[in-house]
Amino acid sequence: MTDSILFIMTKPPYGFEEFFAGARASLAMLASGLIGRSTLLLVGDGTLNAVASQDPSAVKMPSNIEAINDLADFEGEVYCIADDLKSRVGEVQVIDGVKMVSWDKARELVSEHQMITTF
Amino acid sequence: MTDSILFIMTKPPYGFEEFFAGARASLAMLASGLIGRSTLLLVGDGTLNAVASQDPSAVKMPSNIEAINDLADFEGEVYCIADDLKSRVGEVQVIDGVKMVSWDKARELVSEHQMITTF
Amino acid sequence: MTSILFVMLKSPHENVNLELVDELGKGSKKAALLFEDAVYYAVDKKQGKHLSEHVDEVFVMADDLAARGFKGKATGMFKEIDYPEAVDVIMERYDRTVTI
Amino acid sequence: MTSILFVMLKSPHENVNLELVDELGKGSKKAALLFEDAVYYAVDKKQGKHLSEHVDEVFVMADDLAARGFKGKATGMFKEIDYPEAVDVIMERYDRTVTI
Amino acid sequence: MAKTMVIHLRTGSMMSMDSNVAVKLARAALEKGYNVHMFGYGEGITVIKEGQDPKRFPNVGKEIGELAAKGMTVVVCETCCMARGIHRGEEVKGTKVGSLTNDFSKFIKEGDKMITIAR
Amino acid sequence: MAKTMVIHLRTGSMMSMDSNVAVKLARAALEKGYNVHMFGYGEGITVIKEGQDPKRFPNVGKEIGELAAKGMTVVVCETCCMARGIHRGEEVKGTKVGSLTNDFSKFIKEGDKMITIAR
Repeated sequence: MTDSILFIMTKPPYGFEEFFAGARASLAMLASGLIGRSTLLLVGDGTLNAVASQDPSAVKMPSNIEAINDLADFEGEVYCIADDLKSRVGEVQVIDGVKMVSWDKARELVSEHQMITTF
Repeated sequence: MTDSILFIMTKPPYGFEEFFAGARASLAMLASGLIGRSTLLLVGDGTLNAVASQDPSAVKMPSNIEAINDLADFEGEVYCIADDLKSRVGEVQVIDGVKMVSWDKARELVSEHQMITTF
Repeated sequence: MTSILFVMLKSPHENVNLELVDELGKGSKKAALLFEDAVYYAVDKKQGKHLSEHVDEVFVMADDLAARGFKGKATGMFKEIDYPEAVDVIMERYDRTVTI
Repeated sequence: MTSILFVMLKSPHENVNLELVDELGKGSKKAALLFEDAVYYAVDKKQGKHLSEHVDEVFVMADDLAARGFKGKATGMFKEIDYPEAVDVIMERYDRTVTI
Repeated sequence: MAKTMVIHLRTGSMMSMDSNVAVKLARAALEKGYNVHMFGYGEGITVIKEGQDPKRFPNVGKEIGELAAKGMTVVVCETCCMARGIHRGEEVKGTKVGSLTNDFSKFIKEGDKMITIAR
Repeated sequence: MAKTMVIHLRTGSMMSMDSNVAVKLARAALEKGYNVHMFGYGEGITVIKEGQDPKRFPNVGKEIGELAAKGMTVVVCETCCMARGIHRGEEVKGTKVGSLTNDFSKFIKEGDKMITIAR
């Protein structure tokens, strides 16, 4: 019996459908009413999904910003490893609702969730 | 009009079908009678396909050794970057017919072939 | 304390998420379970050393290692196992699996 | 002398074949053409520096850069282009394309 | 009560050996008496396509059908199927085209451990 | 005579944005007056599957059909199709299920430049 799941998001936006697919899966967990907590953790290239200035209309892809906003409607949490984003693209503005965190917080999230999956 | 093609093989054996697929494509070039020279160059993880002791029956995959032997029947050449293999698994015996070469030879191959593709 | 089993499928040269082992595993009991091209960690001295410095034990699928030509060559911390044992490792011995 | 256009589609952190640029391109006129996640080379200082040290020019697909939030941010050797220009680069300006 | 293994598969049947790993894990878990739920998402949905006929590679579709007959529950995402032009009625017997909200969330809820097979 | 671009596509229609890059390159090349030959191999064969209906992502099958109508030659590998359970008759109108030996080798022969789109 599992009541909580952590989605570790490792893929950058718009080259793959992975981020969108993972965010949708996390939303489905919350929408189902069966899983109490479903959380995203952005790591590595996955942190690039937090960049506020993204514009998926340029390549006609569905928006990862909207996917994150949809999660907020169901009280889904979204965390992002601050150092991984900074080491890639420096200081940039991030999407509202994404919490920038350190690996200490990531380790807490791993302990707090019963299952972990990777996208 | 193209008469020669170089296949750069980058993927390790048996995790992906890529090596087998690339070797088959190279064989098809020679078998077609349309392309005079079709050559394999193993680089990076692709060099691991040259290991003589491989045993694909353990995972029920078609044999990359046979795929290389089939090429020899059509006078297809197979080259492998010696340093890349050694840096991964040390000194190992390699399949008969695979020529161990340096990057100097690889650069020659690039000049000698009109088209280059990657597997 | 949460124990973590890191599941790895990619070649040492292809895997870009080793940081997860280093960082998420800190302070936990942790192991790696190697499938497919990840079994090369068992025979690649440099990459194998890196991995073994970050985990407490490493399980290597014997069939994948044999297919690649290195049957019985896993040494030290690297232990060759079959599928029934892999199931046991996943289901009974660790609290979480994290595929990287 | 053969000129080479290296075609790149993967993120700087995901690409394991940069060695091909370093080695195959030695002594040649060479460029990189960046699609999809490879456009991050244009805005990732460390990875971008590495690439620009190995090629003579770099073309970056403008739509992919814009999608990722960095429209107009390519600087220095990195030149934003559209698809018609990419076709021109592939068909007319270089002898060989090598996808890595 | 027997524990439940959830296999979250996101690699296509021929993309790599991932789907074979999923099959081998599922078989071993069933034989040890565990319940096994497999959810195919993204490219992973292709494993349930009927009529797969890979000449020299393992036939994943056939093996999945056999495991379903032995008690494994197999569901794949319908949206992902439609995106790829695979329609309800084209699935291997014993498998189901379903959804994230109705099926995957239930698998997670009932699951004791999950293993994610993806690249 | 117009030069010929060969697009060697080995990524599936939904695996990543690769197939969209292939489509955009093909369209731009056709509009500039080049001949374009596209060969789908491995996962790349999935782009010609009829009935693709990705709700929010670009519809690659439809776009390939449109480009075929504008003069692009599109052939995919039959062995790869059979392996995935896709059969002759399921291809988008204007595209062809063919072979390495008869079609890809001819594309290479006729081609001036080739671009490989693969991961």
